[in-house]
Amino acid sequence: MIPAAISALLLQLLHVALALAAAPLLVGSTRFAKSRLQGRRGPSPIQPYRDLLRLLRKETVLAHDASWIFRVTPYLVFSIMTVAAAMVPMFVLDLPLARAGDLIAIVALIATARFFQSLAGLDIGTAFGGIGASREALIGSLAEPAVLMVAFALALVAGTTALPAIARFVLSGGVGVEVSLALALIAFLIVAIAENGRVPVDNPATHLELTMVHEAMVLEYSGRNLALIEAAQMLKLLVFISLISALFAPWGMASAEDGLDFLEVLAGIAVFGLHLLVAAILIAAVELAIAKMRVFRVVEFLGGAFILAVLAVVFRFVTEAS
Amino acid sequence: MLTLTLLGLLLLVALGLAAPFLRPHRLAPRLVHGLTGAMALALGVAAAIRLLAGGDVSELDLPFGLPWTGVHFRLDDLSCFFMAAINIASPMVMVFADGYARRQAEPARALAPLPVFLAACNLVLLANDAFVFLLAWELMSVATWLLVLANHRDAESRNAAFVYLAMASLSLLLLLLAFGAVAGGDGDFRFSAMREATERPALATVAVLLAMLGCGVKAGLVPLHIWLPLAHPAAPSHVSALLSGVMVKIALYGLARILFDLVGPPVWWWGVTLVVAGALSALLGILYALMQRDLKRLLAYSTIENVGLVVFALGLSLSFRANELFDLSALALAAALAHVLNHAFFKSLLFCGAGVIHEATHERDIEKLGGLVRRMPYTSLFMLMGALAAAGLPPLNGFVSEWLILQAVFASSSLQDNLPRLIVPLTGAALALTAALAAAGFVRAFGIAFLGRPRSEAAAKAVEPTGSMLTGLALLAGSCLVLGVFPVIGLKLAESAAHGVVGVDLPAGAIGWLFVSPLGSGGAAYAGFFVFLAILGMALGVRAFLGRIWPERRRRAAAWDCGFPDPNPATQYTASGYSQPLRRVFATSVFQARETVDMPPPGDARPAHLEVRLVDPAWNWGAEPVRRAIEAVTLRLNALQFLSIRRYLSLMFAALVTLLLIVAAGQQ
Amino acid sequence: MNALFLILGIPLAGAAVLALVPDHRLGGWINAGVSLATLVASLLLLPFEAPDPTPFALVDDFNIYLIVLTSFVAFTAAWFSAGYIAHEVGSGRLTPTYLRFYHAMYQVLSFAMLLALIANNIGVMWAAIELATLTTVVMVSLYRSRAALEAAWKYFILGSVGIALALFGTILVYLAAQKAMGPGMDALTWSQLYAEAPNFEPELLNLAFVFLLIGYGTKTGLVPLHAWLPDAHAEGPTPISAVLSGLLLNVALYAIVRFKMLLTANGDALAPGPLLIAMGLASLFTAALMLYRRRDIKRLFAYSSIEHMGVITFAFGMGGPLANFAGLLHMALHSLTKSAIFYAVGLASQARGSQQIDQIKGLTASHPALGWALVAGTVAISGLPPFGLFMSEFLLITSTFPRAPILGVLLLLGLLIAFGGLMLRLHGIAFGEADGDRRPLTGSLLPVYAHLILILIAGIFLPGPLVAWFQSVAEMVG
Amino acid sequence: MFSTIAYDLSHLAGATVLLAGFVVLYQRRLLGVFRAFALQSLAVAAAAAWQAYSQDAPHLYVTAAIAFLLKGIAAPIALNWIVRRLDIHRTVETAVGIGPTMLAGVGLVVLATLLVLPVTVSSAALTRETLAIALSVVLIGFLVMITRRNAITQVVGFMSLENGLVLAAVGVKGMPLVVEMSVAFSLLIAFILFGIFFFRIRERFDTLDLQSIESFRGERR
Repeated sequence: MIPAAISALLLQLLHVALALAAAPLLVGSTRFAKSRLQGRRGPSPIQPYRDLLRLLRKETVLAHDASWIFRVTPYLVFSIMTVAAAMVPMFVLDLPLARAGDLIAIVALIATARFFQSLAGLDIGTAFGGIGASREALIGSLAEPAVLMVAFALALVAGTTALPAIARFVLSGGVGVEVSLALALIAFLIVAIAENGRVPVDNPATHLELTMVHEAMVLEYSGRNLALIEAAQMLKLLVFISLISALFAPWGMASAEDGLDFLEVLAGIAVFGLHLLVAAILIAAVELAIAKMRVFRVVEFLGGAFILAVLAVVFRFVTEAS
Repeated sequence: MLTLTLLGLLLLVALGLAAPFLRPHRLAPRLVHGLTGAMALALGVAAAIRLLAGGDVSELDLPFGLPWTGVHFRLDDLSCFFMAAINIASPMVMVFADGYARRQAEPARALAPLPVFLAACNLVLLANDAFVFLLAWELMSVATWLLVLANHRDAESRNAAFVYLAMASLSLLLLLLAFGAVAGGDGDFRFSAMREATERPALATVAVLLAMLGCGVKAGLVPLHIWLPLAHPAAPSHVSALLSGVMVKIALYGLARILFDLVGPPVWWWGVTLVVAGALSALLGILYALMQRDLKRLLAYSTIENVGLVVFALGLSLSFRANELFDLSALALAAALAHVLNHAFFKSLLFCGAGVIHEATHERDIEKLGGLVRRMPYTSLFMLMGALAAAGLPPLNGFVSEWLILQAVFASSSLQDNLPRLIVPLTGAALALTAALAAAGFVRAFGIAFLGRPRSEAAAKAVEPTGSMLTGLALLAGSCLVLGVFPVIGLKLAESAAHGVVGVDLPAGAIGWLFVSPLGSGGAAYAGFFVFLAILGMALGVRAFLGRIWPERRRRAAAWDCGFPDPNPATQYTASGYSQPLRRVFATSVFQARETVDMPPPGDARPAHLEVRLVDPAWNWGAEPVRRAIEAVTLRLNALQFLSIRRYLSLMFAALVTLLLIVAAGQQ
Repeated sequence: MNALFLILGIPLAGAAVLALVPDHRLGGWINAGVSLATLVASLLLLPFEAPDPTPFALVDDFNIYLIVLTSFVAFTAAWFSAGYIAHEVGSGRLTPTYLRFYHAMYQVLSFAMLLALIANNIGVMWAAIELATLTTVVMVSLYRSRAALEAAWKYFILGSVGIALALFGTILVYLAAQKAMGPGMDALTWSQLYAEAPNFEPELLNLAFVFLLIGYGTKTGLVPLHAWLPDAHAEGPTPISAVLSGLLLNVALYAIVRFKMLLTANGDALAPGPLLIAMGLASLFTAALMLYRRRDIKRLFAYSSIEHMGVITFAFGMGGPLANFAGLLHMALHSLTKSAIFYAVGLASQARGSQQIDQIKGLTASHPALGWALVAGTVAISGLPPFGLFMSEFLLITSTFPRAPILGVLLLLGLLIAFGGLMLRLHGIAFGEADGDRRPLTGSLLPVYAHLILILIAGIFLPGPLVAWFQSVAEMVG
Repeated sequence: MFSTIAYDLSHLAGATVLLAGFVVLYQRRLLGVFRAFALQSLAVAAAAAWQAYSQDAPHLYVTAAIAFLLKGIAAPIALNWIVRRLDIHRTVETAVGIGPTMLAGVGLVVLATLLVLPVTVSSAALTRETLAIALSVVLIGFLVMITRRNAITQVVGFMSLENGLVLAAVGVKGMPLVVEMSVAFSLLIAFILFGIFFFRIRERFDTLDLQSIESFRGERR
């Protein structure tokens, strides 16, 4: 039998590798599902891999004014996202890095990534980068409190913000059906949409710069830098979906406490894949159903999320008080 | 230890008194800054060691001051912690000052008060009776006042200094009342007596409120903060650094000392008041910072934000204490103290950086900067770290303490009183909003000031500073990183101080070299070192890996900008443009932000013009009316100066008759 | 006892001599010398075991420190004036003849003040204070400018009325005492009065106190009786302004407090506290608000004197060991500080050729030593540490608030307003660009520094005997 | 034994003083004012003399003499002379109408009596009434000072105030230093008259005040 430490390390590596591998597939399958729902054939789910590879091989064109910050950002953002992904349980509960930070830390890491991307957007000194950065700031600053309130609600339920612990708690069925959890879930979904720049907040496929948020920030990127940024973006989507699954539907996750059962891990991976598939289809469906909204509508949208999260907390207090 | 410390402070004062006479000498600034820094370092390190070694409380009474009580000094864990917190950052600022101060117009004016200021701040920490405490407290204000007056020739800083001094003495008088109320009529001003007092005087409640106000003024709590955004920009940058890094901390110490130590067991509303006030300050502070164009003023408002965070945590700790949840109280207190420490470092860094920029460009308006990252790479790197820390992002130190504070918030569900139980989470949400806005704000500050293309001649010609200025920045930035990657360093100090106050330890292994898990293992944890390592390793690894397979081909070209690149730097996004959405969402109601757009009709050559007007409510509804009232009253009263003798006689007569009537009434 | 004769004799002799000395420089130095001799004589009192009071002189814990203080400040003022006045002649504002007169009068003034302090007889005290008033009136009119004459005249008229009322009060005291003590000198003698006070006629005592308060209050410059004070300070020669603020006000206040002691000693009389508190607060607030619109630097500090007299009166009105202690301490320190400030102000107005604040602007830039001395003085006078007045204000506020919260808050408010006004003007005086003419410093700064050092020491450490005196007096004042 | 007569006589003198005070208050012409004042001073002198006799305190005769010579005779003459020299016009300028002033005077007398009432009689014979009268005279003198615009009239007011003082002083049994005080006061009054003449204050203290001086103050807003 393999000693625990080594196995944990291996597991972590596997986890990261899987995350990296799954992220483009997730996006690809989302697009695929979307086009199918629209009645088009659409690109195959593995199209994103091809894009990334092509971008990686291309030469990178830097603006004259691009500074070291502009060049460092893609690597930073990508690695930050990877680390974040590595901290979220996907198919196994306890990973070494899962203890390196709780929900808040992950949110903060994502914020750091946003920080650098906004800087990169401002770096060249073009108007569009600025637009993107400032809108991103708006969305981020509205999304974060909502996430925090969600975290709060979860902390109230599970008594901690450590992901594995919350997942365990939910698994143990200690919750049953909770009003507050439901509210929190909705809030979190909204935030996830906003954070990943999906419709209706932002349109990843748009080509009209004035409506861009995220795309406007990375407008100046090309070649491998762009590839890294794109990859980071895909990872971000993955992270959020896996967060949702870990926090609200952590079923079938393998627990590494009592040694490692290979089958359990496999099962976990399978379940996780299933989750991703469902998520992809749902996102596609939502994006078809709704139209993109004006930037200042986003405020109300995210404000709604925040209110829901607050309600979740308050309800929790009520249920406790009774 | 205590005696030595006092001697050290005496030395500092002597240095300050000697400074004017050294002034003619070329090396005087270096000497003064060097000695001050060395002394501060010694004090700070000694305090830290004593704190970690867990030395016991030492007291000292001397036959000075109030004749019948004398003066009392005391060195306990709390004062030790603050001594470490304020004294370890300041030597680095001194290093910076060595290069920076000599470029000022009149360096000598800041030279003499500087050591005295530091001495006074430390003396506040040592005070063990109301007299010494307030004496040191006000001495600190006087020194600060002189420091702010360092460039007294421009009216703005004179005004700032005046407002500062007025507010400072307001805080002094409030504290006088507070201590008077605690000490009671017979006037036993010894802290020990206040501690041991079993039955509280009737006015004790008022005293608490007065103390909150008094310290709040000095700490810059909204709405008592009006002096802060005036004084910080007006002062030379190393002074601003000290103001934010040291003086404000002393005010927080005063708050902690009085509320946790002197006025007996807390009542539930104390904590709630502080929590609300703190959250309010944090939110409004950062919102206002987000709207500023003056870099140092922006930083000043961010100081208000951080003070708000600390006060919030203190209030949380008090609420826990009121519910006898001592371990949680210790956690919150530790979080607050940790943030005090971290803020001292990153805010000093930022202010010093602002000083560097001002030296290089003579600009404080970020709209006129830009492109500095290419002119001054090192400065921009350090400032970037400072910005990350101030934005509370991992892996820097700002994040750790804010994270701890949030952990304390999450634990608030175990409070018994219902009001705090509902208020704390809501204010916690405000805190989250604050954190997000802080990130946005510092993206804006750094991005507009350092990135893009230079927006003015001065910015285009800026040059990297050399020598001690850069060294100072490097030291500060380095410590920000270290404290972020190995939070244990700061947290151990904070923990033992909290233990000294609350009397409980954090759960075993809560603070390890690698993991910080304040609620015990299994609870939420954060491992700054791992995160940092992972990110760095990943980034480098990816870079190396990609470079290995597909060697990078890079080409410089004009910016793409959707095919319409415009060389004119004026087309860049501006700071006000950046914050416009946030302004529309948040600031319209709070600051009555008004935008007036002047768009010339087609064919008209004159440029379009956008003007944004903001008001600080505290100023408009607090200070301004007072000023007007005084103006009006004095105008009326001044007539007294110009009456005729007969009228003056009539006044006398009226006084006489009134008194006679009073007596007559009294006798009937 | 012979120490007392020296204290009173030396100034008189000095006055006679000075009236004969033609050369004004020499006169100035003789003047300083005589004052120094007086100071030494008064120091002879210090190894002090209370001599039993004679019908003529009384020395107790209360006035001994005032005597020493008075002779000290009189000395430093004379020292300062020696340099200052000479320059006034140089600049042609004064003629040597006037100066001879001035020096003689100076000694008469210090004699009068010391007599008022030492006298054991309320009649003699009254006469001494009248003498002091008349001399200062003459001094104020020294420059013979219309402003000076007008100030002197105002001072004279208000002062005379005050004197008259004070005399009436004195008569009433005698009347009140007479019931218990029968006719004769005893009923005017402090030491006897205290012994017999409980048996006095309370109603007459009340009546007397009102007149005394108004009468001597006019000298103290309590609002609304203060009108003469600012102009007298502003238009007279600076050394006299220093003596006025530093000493004469104290002497008048001393008289009031003495009479208050009588009332406290007599149980049935009306409590004088409220009256004092009311007048104190009135003075504090009015003066504080008047500070804001001053343009003349000497008038500015004159108003600050009124403010401080108000604070001290308030303190004695509050009563109780702490407040009285604070009041006594404040009396001493205020006279030291304010006289130092006036020396500095005099030098400043000579160095910048004007008394107008906007002409003096930027003093620390043009004359650092002088400018910073003035700043230090103002910082001290506004009760900031490390100077002594911080201690007295600390004691006053902390002891007032628990006993009478409303009064405490009022006091705080007044102090805050005053602080703001003074500091606002100080910024105008000491800082900013120093345009306007700058001439070399005329007089010596040593007196200023001497005073500053004294109050600095007082802020950190009070000598034991002083404390003992204050405490016992605080007991007596009640 | 003749305490009643003593009482009546001193009372009579006191009443005259008070009455004269009212006349001063009432007079519209300067010369009339002077005369009234002279009368008051003479009454004071009489009172002093009588006290000197009844208390057989000879030094009071000096007081009486001073009152008689200086204030009864010298001062009015001096005043007349000044009025002529500075040709001050002869009618009294009142700041407040005569009627209200009289009312105020009466009010002051009431106040004075009210104040002195509770004083126990036993203290010393005849003091209470004298005291009441003296107090009213003082207050009325003060009232004259503040309701008249002429410098001259104000001086007269001051002097009659001082008459009240003397009245009180002599009224009290065995009051020492009375002489010295009256001397000191004559000094004061001499000063004032001298000052009036020296400064050529024709009409009112006010002229010396605002209108012509403010330019020197540098304090005008």
